[in-house]
Amino acid sequence: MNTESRPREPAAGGGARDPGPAADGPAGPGPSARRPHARLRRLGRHLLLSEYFVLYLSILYMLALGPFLPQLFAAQNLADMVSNIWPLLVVAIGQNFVLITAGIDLSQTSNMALTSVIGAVLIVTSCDPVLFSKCPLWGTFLTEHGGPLAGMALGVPIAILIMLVIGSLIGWVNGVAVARFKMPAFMVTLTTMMFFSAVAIYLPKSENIQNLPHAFNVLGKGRIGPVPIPLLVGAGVAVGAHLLLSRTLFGRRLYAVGTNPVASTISGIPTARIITRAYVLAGFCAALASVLYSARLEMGRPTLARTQFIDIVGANVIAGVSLSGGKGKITWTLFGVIFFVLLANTLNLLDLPFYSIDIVKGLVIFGAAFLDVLRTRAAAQGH
Amino acid sequence: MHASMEGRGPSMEAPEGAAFQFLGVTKSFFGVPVLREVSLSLRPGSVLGLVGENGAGKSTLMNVMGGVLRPDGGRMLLGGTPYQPQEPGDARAAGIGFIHQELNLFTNLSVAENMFIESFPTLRRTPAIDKRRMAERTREHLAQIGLDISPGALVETLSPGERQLVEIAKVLAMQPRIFIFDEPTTSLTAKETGLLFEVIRRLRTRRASIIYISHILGHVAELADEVAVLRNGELVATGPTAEYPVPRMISCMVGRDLKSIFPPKASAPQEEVLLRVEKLSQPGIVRDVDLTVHKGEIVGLFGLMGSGRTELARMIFGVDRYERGTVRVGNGLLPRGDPRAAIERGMAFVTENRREEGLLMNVSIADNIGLVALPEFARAVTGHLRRRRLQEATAQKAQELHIKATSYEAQPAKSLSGGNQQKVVLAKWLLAAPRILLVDEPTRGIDVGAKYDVYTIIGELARRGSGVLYISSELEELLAVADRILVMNRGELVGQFERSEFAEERVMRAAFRQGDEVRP
Amino acid sequence: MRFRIGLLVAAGLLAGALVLPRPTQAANKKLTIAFSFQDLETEFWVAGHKAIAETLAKRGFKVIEKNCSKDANLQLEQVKGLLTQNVDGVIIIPVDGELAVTIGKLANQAQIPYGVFNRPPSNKDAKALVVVADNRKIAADAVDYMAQQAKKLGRKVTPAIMVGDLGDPNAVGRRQGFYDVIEKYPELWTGKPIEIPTKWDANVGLQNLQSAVQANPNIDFLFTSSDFLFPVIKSVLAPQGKWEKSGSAKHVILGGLDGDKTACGLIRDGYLDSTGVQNLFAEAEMITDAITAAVGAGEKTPEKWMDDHGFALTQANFKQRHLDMWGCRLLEGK
Amino acid sequence: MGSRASRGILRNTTFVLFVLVFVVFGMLARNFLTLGNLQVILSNSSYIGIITVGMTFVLLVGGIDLSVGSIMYLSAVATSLVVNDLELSPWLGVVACLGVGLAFGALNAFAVTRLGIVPFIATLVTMIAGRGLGLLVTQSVQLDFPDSITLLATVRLGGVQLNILIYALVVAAAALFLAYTSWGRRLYAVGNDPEAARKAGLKVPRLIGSTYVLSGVCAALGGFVSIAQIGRVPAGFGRNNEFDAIAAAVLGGVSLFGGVGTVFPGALLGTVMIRVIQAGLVARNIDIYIQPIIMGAIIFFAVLLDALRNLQLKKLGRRNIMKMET
Repeated sequence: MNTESRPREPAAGGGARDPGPAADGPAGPGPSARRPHARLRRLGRHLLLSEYFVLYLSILYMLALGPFLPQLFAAQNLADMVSNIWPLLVVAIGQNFVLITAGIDLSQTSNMALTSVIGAVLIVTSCDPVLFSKCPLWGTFLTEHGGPLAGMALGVPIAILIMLVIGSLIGWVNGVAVARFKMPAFMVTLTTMMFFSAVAIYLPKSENIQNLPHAFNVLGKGRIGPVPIPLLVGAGVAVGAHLLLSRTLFGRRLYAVGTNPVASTISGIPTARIITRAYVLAGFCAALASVLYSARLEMGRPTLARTQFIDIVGANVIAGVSLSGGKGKITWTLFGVIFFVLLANTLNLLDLPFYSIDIVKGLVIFGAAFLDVLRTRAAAQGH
Repeated sequence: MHASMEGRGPSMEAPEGAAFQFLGVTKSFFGVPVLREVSLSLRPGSVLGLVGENGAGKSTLMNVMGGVLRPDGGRMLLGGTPYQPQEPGDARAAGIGFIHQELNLFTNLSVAENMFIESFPTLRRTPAIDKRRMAERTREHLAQIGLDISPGALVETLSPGERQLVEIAKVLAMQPRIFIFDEPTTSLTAKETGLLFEVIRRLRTRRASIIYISHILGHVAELADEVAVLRNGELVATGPTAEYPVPRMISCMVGRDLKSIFPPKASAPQEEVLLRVEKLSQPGIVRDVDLTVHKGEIVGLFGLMGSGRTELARMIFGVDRYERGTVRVGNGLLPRGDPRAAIERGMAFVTENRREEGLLMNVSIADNIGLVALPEFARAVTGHLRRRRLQEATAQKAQELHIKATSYEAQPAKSLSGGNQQKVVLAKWLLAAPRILLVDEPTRGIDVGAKYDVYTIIGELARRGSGVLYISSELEELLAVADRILVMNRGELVGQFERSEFAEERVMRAAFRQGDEVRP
Repeated sequence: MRFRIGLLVAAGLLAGALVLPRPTQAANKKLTIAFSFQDLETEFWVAGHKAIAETLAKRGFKVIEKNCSKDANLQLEQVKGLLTQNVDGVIIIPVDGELAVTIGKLANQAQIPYGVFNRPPSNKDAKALVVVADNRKIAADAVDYMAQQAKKLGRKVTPAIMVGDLGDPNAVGRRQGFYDVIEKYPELWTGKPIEIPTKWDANVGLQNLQSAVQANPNIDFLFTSSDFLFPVIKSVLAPQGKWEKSGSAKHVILGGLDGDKTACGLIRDGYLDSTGVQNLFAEAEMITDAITAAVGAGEKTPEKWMDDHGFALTQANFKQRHLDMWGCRLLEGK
Repeated sequence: MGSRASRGILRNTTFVLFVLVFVVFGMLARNFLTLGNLQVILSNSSYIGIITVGMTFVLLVGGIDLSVGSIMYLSAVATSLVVNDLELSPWLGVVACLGVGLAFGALNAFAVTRLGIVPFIATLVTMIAGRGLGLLVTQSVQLDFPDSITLLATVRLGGVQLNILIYALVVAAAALFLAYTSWGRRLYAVGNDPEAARKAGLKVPRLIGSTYVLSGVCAALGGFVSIAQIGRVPAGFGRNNEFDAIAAAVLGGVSLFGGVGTVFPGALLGTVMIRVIQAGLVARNIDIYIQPIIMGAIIFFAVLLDALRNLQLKKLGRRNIMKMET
């Protein structure tokens, strides 16, 4: 969806201004190079224009806060912060695929909630009749002795597999609606969001599902050797996604479709299929993130991630992923997520009255967004 | 007409009452000079044909005049008084009407609204738009250029030609004294072009001054009183049209004597049939079309704008669906509405508009060229791309077709001139080594040099044994490149001419049979 | 130029954002209690939050407050953060009972005394000081009184309930309490109760209540899952001439839960029959006492379960008990 | 001709669907197809409807405004300051309310048009920080409004509730503005192609900016209407209303890509349709766990139907490229 009113293509597009008909030489005034402190400015420009801008920004922010917040660098806190990155990263990466196609997926949150509930229902080891006897699954799927896969040898992996499949299916529904029936992505995913969130609450009649097997919970904070499992998952997804986008046929075609669907179709790209896949990936990632969140919370939650949409899209957009399609990299998403997590963490450590937290958060996001605009302009001049 | 040319020949004084004068105008981007001391003056009641290759500086000069760009040096005089536009508005106010090459119409608004978007007529003492008055005035303006469409019609429902004429009417409505026409005929039918020329002549008789820019030199010769030729930002020649027949214009433009506009014909048709279309029909668009393309043959498809030729190509290639009929490649039946099937069978389709359907404007040249053949560079299961090979292949193609760019990897397609953009589109398809090539107006709006290259590329492809269906509304180019010409009119094939029977007027007559396309 | 100005502006903004907060460590060696609560969007939570924060402050604690605005994951991350600031104690109003357990385990690991306010942990896996009110029971009490009133009418009544956000355990518990009573007196009702979703949003409540009344004009037994909806109810019933004191023929038997100011006023004036009350201030006292004691005694993982049985303030017992209701105390400024 | 007839139907699917939904629920639920109920539905559509009108303007120029919910809250806070704390007349309250809406709308406009921040982020910031600002003032204590405000909701002119009249007024004004003034038509132009608009010498930033200001004012007004109805403003007031508004507008045929859509009938129908569905579900007394599921499904199919219709229209449109139906 094009919500941009500034000249369409930022930095990477090269030249924020269209050179126009049969470009008689590039348009736009040259960079103002005739100024003092040229070297300093060049350094500034370099930092500003670099791919890693948002990362630099985060580091700067962290250093700037250091003196106020010694505990920011406490080993435990750093560990927590890092552990908070991965689930968000996974779901945000999913969103990135969709954003590249100039779409948007609001249903990721309810996707996470539903898969969380379903996964939990399958493996829960025991549940209280008082709470669950009224819920539609009682007797068939749920009993005092838990769900169908409870205590089974491969119960947990199977359950996770099912979660991922269902997540992907939800994505597929979105994808088909958008790609085949040409429905506006925003509306499609808004309605599926309402729908599946309602289903997630309906199945367990609002109850959280606790008593999940340790084999599952361990995914939330367990380690393999020194490495936390969520880190492995998150990093794995990130690397995979990065390769998928930058090194494969699908990746190239995804960008093409996001840039110009008509030209792509005529060039023999299966536009509809590519778009559908993007949504499937978004669904898959949501489900995977749901595994991580559910595990760390040690329960299936019908309201999981209810308020998270803003962070998911925000993290992407702040890092320069364009809502009008064709632009987006996994590294950007990573930096955006780091930025948001860092922001949340510092706001949490700072002893602020609750209302000023929102104000500060707003200001920081604003600052970051504005710097991004400046870099777009600078880049435009530079071209 | 007088024009001064620094350093070349005796510089003459600009005459009294020159409508407009450039005096030593210079302009450069990033230190690269685009206009070098251009001095030129325009007489009232005359048409000046401004020609030159893409990148010669025509548009820059006109943008300076139109207030879009500011000159680095030199002066401009409007009717003898200094003229320094700060923005397009100033030029408009000063009575300079600029008809841009690309359309600036709002497709979701009506014709009338587009004409008055800058200053709507309102009911007295209210902010409300006076729709009736607006409609009346619109009708008048449209009548001036003989365009008979309802002022209330949404622009998105108009044909390209009609849109172009609306754009022109819009400028006429401002009643300027000086007109700039930048490639006005690219999307006009022959009939509409005729109308436009009448309008221009009428303007001339009303003492208006016209600058007419076009790559169709025939038109310039037909219309202009004087010609001025730009090359690399310099005014290299100027004088009465009589002294500048088309060949001389060309040699001035390219700076050397081009043997001719067209390369010698290299290909010759063979027996084997590559493409066979039978009884292709889609109500309201085409009816019972039969055609074949042989190995090594270039089949010209001539027809006026709106005759259904573009639609036909789109259906053959599978972009649009059709109700009845069959398309065979070799002897395999081609499924309907599936471009990918067509491509897998070795078909390629160069569409008529590069911007919307041909290129990914913000994407690099290399990636554009790689787009179609991409699967060939991907490993089977993983889809992992062999990027080095891809890079080499695209670069090679780009060089083969002489695409002028600083970096194929970094430079986005939109930064190229029209001609080079068209070459990128061709390169994209050639990389997939097509056996059947559908080309729709491949030389529209590109300069003579680039045209020559395009003809050569297509001819070479045919010589190597591919078949080409070449759609064009420029008959002379078909006569030059085609082995056979099919004529289309109102969705039907109405004539076929072997190379032996090529003759301009016969083909034309066929094309105009039953008059031009009807408009309700 | 513009570039440079912009840079300054942006830098300024960031700086501003950073300077705004004051460093925590500046505070002296007071004992600190971290307090994470679920949200402040209803009078009830505001009062609860206020009660605890103030009592703690009164006892010379430094209080670090965190609002997680109903986000379970955020609350988890917040408490994690708080624990790393090695505070002396943690009190939370958990988003729900299950989360209370998950967080409790962390607090136990960190060897920091842990208190849970108002919502029962779903099991005893974590050692905690717990003060809870049983929404279901309290709701049942209130609705039961309404039922008694209905009996006196000697006719069947048409019951309706305004349900809260189904993602919120309070809403669910209160709904269950309502149905407990419905099932208790099957003969009393004209039919299955009319359910009116509110999502804890006054506008949604208003719209759906109007639609419900429109479809069933004869609703005469209405329970709202939270007192904050009474103005909405009034604005719907009044135009229909149904906003009448109890005793009048057109009176709609009315019940609520929370026990806020408005409810107190309405019972006093006779519009409201009963409202379920959690003894908020008592709860606040209990939890702060407990945590103070634990911190004082240097206990790391104290464990204690304290019930607030709550009660229903009704037309009948208003005189005797209204001062046990926090809303009335606020109303009378005590 | 057949195609023309079918096109006639297709062009009005939104309306057809609307009537369909209405009738179906009319048959399913008691006292649904009554004048009284119609009034209830309109009166309940009014506040979100007014906000949707503002949102429609923003969407028309290809923007988005996530901040309307927070603006509602802020302007409510301002009103309360005036009527509760300063104890001034409710009319000054209204002025303050709209003033705040205008101010924050202008803030969005500035961020989007002058600073060039993406609307999504710019309004997101206003949404987050704005809510914080409101809470800073209220300490999240809920605001109660005096009868002088709440009585406005009970006012009836010619038997019609005031808020319905206000809604009707806003819709009428906006519709006329869009259809018959230069400014209105130019908004469509900008939404269709900002670049061309700039070339045509239109003041694009001002045009775009104006829509955010309008949206802000509409949000404030809508907020006020709802305050008058409910008489009390908790800290969560207006939250998520941005999505309701966008959904209503898009359901009414307003495109998120700009340049396409109308306030009347479009946005109006969209708003009321959602309201009708919700009301119908309640009136039918469907299990509240199921209600949102059905709600989601119905809207989904409404959008699907609309999409299919567009595809169909394209086909029909293609037929007359040649203008030679025979």
